[in-house]
Amino acid sequence: METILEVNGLTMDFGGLRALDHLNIDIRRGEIVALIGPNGAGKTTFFNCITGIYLPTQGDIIISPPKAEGTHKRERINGLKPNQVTEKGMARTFQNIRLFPNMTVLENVMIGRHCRTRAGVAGAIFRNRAMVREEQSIVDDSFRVLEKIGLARYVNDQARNLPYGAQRLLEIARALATEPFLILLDEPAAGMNPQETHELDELITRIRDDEGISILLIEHDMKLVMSLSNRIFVMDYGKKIAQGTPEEIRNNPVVIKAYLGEEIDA
Amino acid sequence: MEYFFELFLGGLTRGSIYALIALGYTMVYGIIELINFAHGEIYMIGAFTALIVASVLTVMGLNEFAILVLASIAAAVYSAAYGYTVEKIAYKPLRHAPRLSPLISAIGMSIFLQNYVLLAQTSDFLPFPSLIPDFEFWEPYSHLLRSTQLVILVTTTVIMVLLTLLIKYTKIGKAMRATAQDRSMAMLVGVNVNQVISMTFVIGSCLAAVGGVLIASHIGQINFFIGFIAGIKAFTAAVLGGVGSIPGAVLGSLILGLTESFATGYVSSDYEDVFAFALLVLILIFRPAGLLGRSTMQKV
Amino acid sequence: MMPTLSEIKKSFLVSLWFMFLTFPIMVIRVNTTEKLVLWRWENMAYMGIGSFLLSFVWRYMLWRKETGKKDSESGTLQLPSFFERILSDRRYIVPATAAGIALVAIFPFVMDTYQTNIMITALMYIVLGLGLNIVVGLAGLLDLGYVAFYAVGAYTYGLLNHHFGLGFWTVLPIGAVMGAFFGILLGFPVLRLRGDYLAIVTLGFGEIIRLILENWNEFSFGPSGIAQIARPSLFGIQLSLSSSIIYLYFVMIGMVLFTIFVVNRLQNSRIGRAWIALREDEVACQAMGIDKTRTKLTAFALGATWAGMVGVIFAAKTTFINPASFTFLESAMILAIVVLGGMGSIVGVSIAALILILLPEYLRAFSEFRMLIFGAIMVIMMVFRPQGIVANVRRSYKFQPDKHS
Amino acid sequence: MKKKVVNKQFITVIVAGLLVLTFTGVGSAADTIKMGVGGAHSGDLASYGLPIVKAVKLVAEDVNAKGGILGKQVEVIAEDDVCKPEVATNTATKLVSQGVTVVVGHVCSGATKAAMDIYKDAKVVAMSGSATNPDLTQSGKYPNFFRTIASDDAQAKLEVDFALDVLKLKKIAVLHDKGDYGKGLAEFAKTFIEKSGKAQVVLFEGITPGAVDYSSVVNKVKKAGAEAIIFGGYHPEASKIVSEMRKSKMKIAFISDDGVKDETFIKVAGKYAEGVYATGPKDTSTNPLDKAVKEAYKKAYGEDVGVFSINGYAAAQALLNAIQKAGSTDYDAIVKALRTEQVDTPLGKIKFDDRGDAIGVGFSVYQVKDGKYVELKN
Repeated sequence: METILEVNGLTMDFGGLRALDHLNIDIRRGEIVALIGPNGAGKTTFFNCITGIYLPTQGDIIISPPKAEGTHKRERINGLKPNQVTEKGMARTFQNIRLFPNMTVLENVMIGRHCRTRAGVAGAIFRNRAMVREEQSIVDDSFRVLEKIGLARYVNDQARNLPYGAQRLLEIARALATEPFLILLDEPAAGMNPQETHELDELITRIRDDEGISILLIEHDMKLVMSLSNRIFVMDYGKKIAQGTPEEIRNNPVVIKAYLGEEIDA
Repeated sequence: MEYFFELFLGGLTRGSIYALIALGYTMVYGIIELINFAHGEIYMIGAFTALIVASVLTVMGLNEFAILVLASIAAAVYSAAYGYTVEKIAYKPLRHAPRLSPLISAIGMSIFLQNYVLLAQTSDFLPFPSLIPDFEFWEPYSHLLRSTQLVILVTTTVIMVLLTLLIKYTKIGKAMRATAQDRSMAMLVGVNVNQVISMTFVIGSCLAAVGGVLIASHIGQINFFIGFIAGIKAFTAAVLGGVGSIPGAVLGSLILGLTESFATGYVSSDYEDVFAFALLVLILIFRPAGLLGRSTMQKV
Repeated sequence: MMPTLSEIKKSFLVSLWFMFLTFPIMVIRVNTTEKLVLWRWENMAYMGIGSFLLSFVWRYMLWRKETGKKDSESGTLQLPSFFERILSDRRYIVPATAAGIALVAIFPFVMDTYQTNIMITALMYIVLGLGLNIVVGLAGLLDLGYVAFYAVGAYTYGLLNHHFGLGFWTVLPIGAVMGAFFGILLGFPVLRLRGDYLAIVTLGFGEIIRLILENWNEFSFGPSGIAQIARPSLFGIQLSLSSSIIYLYFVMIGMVLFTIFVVNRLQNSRIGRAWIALREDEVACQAMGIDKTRTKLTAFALGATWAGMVGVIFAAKTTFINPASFTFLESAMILAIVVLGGMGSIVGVSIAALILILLPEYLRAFSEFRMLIFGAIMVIMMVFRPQGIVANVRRSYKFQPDKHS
Repeated sequence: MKKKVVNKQFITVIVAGLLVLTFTGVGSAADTIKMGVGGAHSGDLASYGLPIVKAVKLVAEDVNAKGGILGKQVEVIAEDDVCKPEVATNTATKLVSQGVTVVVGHVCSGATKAAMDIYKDAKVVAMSGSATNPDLTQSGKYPNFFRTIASDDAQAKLEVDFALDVLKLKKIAVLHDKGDYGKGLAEFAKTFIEKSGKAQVVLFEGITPGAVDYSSVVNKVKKAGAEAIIFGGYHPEASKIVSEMRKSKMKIAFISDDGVKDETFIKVAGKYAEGVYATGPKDTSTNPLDKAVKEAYKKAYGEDVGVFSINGYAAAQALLNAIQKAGSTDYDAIVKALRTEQVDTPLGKIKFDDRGDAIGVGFSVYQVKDGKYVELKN
C-alpha cells in the first residue's frame, strides 16, 4: 500500500522547550495507526503541527492523497493554514470536545461540507438554481453522514444538549463530512463507557473499511488501541521511542519502561 | 535641544499619567482576561470623590495638608469600593460566559457610571482645587518641568516599585500570579480565586484613584467624561506594552505619552489621537502580543 | 419565594453598602467657587430603599437564571420571553400580519410628519442594528467602530451631492460599495487580532475616521460639516417637505424589508453558518476547513455595507452632516440594540431598535436617563438574558426516514 | 417554510410598532400664536439652551398679560435637540407639526443648519440668539434665518483688530479646539491676520479636547515665538491652556471668543484668568430694558440669566413684534416686517439686514480684571 502521509524529522520548539524532536512517522493507505505515549509526550502537539495550527520549527510534512487513477502527487504541506490542510484531505477531532455548541447537530456537520462547496454571498442572497441544488446536497450529504455515525435521531438538537458520548461521535461525523483521506482522532474514547467504546471500535473499523479512509488516533485506552490498530507509534518526551504492530509494542521493553508507573491495561 | 527636552518631559508626564490608569487595566486583564472598560470611570469617580471631599473639608476649614491626605484617602477608598462593586455586579455572574459577554457588560457599566455621575452631579466642568501645591525646586529650569509634573513622575515611580514588590513578595501577589497563570489550578491548590479577583479590582481601582487625584490637580478641572478619553488612551498604552504585563503597561504608557508629545511638537496636534491609534494598530499588526507581552500559544 | 430572615439581612447589608457607595456622588453637591455644600440626604434614603428592594429582584433573577440553566441541561428549553411566546403562537400571527401591513401602509398618512420622521429614524436603526448584527451577532466580532462606516456612507453622499450634484439613488449603491471597501480596508490588518484587541482597534479606527473628517478641511469641510444635502427625489421630481418625508418613510420600509430578506437568507446559507461556527469556536472552525480571514472579512464588509447605505439615507434625511454625529456613543447605541434584541436574531434586533429609539422620544421626561438606561440594559441583559429578548432559533430541517435509509 | 419565517419577523416588527404608537398623541389646535423654541434642553449643552427657553417664556407672559398679539395668546413650545443635527431635524418637524409660526432657535449652528431646511419648506421664520456660524446668513441659503447675535467672522475680525491695532502684536499663534465653532472662528482669524499684512500667523493648530496634558502644545507656542494666542473654542480647554501657560511662566496675551467670555472660565482658571482677553456681545447693562429683564428673570426663576438669555429674549421680542406689525402670521409679511420695523430690545433698537443679521448688535473686547470681565473701551 502506498504511503499517504510522511513526516520526516519533525521538530517543534516552544521557547527553550523542545516538544517534538525529529519525529518520523508514516501512514499508509487504509491503515489504522495509533499514537501512544505518556501524558505530555507531545502527541497533541504533533497533531497541531501536522494540521497547521502550529508552525513546526523544522522537518517536512508530506502528503500524497490517493487519487482514483492511482496517480498521486507528493506535496509538502508545512506552513499551510489549518483550513488548507483540511481542504487537502486531513481532518481532525479534538481532545477537549470543540463543537459549535449553539448550532444544531446537522449544522455542525454541514460546516464540515464548507470546504467542498462554493456558494458565496451573492449565491446566498439570490439563490439561483445551482446554489439551491448545492445547499440541498449539503443537507443531504450531512444527513447521510449522521445516519452512518448513528446520530440521525439528534438531527435538529443543539449540539450542547447532546450526551457526552454522542458529542464525541459528532466530532467524528463533522470530520468525515470534509471528505478526508486521513482522519486524526485525538482521544476519541476519552470519557466513554465500555459499551460506547466498543461501539466506537466498530465505527472506526467501519469508516476504514467502507470509505477507505485511513485513521491516525491518539488514545490511552490500550484495549481499544490494541484491537484497532494495524501499527502503533510510541512517543515519549517528544521522541519516537518505538513503532510496530500491537504485538511488537506489547513486548517492547523500551515501551514498558516509558510507561513505568503507568498501567497498561492490555 | 531645550525644545526637545521640554517635549520629552511633557511626554514623560503624560506617559506616567497613562501608566497609573493602564496598570489597573493590565492587572485585571492578566487575571480574568477582560478589558475592564469601566476602569476609566473608576478613575473619574476617584477624582470626583476627591473634589467633593476636598471642598467639604475646605468649607470646614481644615488645613491644606490634611485636605490633601483625607481627600486622597477618600478617593482611594471609594474607587476601590466602586471597583469591587462593579466586579460583583457586572463581571462575576459572567465568569463562565462567552468572552464577548463580559466585554459588553463592561461597556454598559462604563456608560452607566458616566451618566450616573452626570445626573447626580453635573455636566459642567468643575474647577479642581490644586491639592498639590506649586513649589519651586530647580530654578531657573522650572519652565522645563513644573512641580506638579515632578510630583506625578515621582508618585508614579514609587507606586510602580511598590506594586512590583507587592506582586513579587506578598501572599496576595503570589496568589494573583498563580490565578493569572491557571485559574483552575490555582483553585485546586487552595487559592480563593474570587477573593484574588476582588483584590485585583480593589488594587487597580486604588491606583486609578491616585491617578485621578494627580491628574485632576494637574489639569485643574474635571467633568463626567474625563474617564472615557483617559481610559481609552491608557488601555491603548496597556495593549501597546502587552496587556497583562506590568512593566509592559509602564513601557507602553511612556511610549504613547512620548509619541503624542513629539507628534504634537514636531508635526501637529491636529492628528495627535490619530498618531496614538495608528501606533496601536501598527504594533498589534506586527507584534500582536504587544511589546513585552508573551505570545501565548493557543491551547487546543 | 418568601423572603426569609437571612434574605432580609442580606438585602439590608446590600442597601447599607450602596448607601455608603453612593454617598459622596449622590448626596453631596459642592459649588467649589462659592464654597457652598448642598446636602441631599433624601437621595440617600431613596438609594437605601431602592437597593434594598432591587437586591431581592436581583437575587430572584439570578436564582431563576440558575434554575433555567439546570432545566436546559436536563433537556427542557429556557423560558421563552414574552415576545417569543407571541411569535410562536399561530393564533396571533395571521391577524397581526394583516394589522401590521395595514398599519405600515397608512402610518404616514394618519400620523403627522413628526411621527413619520421619528419612525424613519427608528427604521434606520433597525437596519443599522441588523447590519452590526452580522458582525457581532453572527460572526462574533466585537466591532466598536461601526459608526465609522456610517460616517463613510453619509460623507459619500454629502460630498458627491455637494460637488457633483449626484442624486440619492445614484449614491445609495456607491455608499454601499464605499462601506464595504472601508470594511475590507480596516478588516485586512486587524482581523487576525483576538476578540478583545479587535474591539479596541475598531474603536480606534472609528475615532480616526472622525478625527480625519474633523481635521481635513479641504476634503470634508471639517467640523462645520456639509449643509443642504438634497433629499431623495422621486423620478427626478423634488418633493415638498412633508411628501418627501413620507417618501423617505417608504424608502426606509423597503430598505428594512430588503435588509431582513438578505440577512435572513445569509444566516441560513453556507456563509452564514461559517460565521456562526466562527463565533462558536475559531479553532474548530478552521480545522473544519473554513478560511478564517476570508470569512471574517466577508462579515466585516457586509456589515459595513449596511452602515454605508444607512449613512447615505442619514445624510439625505438630515440634509446636514458633521463629524459630531459619528461618535463612539453612536456605536455603543447600535451595539446596545443588538445586545438587547438578541445576538443573531432578526426579530429581536428590530424590536430592540424600536424600543430603544422610540421610547425615549415619546417619554421625554425619561430622555435624560436614556444613556443611563442604555448602559444598565447592556449589563442586565448580559447577566440575565445574554440571548436577548428574542433568542436566535436555528433553522430545523425535516427528513423522511425512508428517503435515506 | 422560508417565507413564513420572513413573515413572522416582519409582523413582529409591526406589532412592536403598534405598541409604541399607543404612546403617541396628536397635538390639538387651539387658536393661539405658537412660538417654538428649539435647542439643547438636556445633555451637556443644556446650560446654553434652557436659559433661552426661560427668557422666551418671560416675553410670552409679558405679551399675554398685555392681551396678546392680533388678539391671540402666545403659546411657547419648547423642544429639545441636544445640539445634534440628526435630532434637530426631528425637533424641527415636531415643531412644524404642532403648527408653530415662528421659532426661536436653535442653539448650536450645526443643529440650526439641519433644522433650517425644514423650516424653509414649512415657511417658518427662525431666529437664533446664539448660532454664530457665518454661513447661516452669508451663504444666502437660509432666507428664513435671522439672528440677534453677531456672526463668528465679526468676532474674529474684532479679535484680530484688537491684537494688531491695540496690542500691536506681530507674531500670533492661532489655536482651536477642532470643533465647529472654534475651528471656524480660528480660520477666520487666520485669514484676517494674513490679509492685514501687519502680522504673521506663526502657528495654526487644533488641540485635542479632553487631553490629560497640554504642555506640548504650549511649548510649541513658545518655540514658535508667538506674542499672543488667539484661541477659538470653549472655556474648559481655554482654562487648561491658560493655566498651563501661566504655570510655566509664559506671559503672552491670550485672546479668545465668547465661548470663553463666561463667568465659569474665571471660576475654573482662578488667578490664572487674570489679564485674559475675550470678545463677547456688547455690554448692554446700561440699557434700562436689559436691567429690567435681568431682574424679572431673577424674580421668576431665582437665578441669574444665562449666557444667551438676553439674545434669546430679544429674538422672541423681535419675532412677536414683526407679527404684530405685519398684522398676520403670513411668512412674507413677517420677513418684511423684520427687515423694516425697528424693535426696542435689551440689546438696543434693532432691525435686520437682508441676510438676517441684526443691525446694531456687535461685540466688544473684555479683559479679566480682578476676577471679573471688564469691557474695554477703545
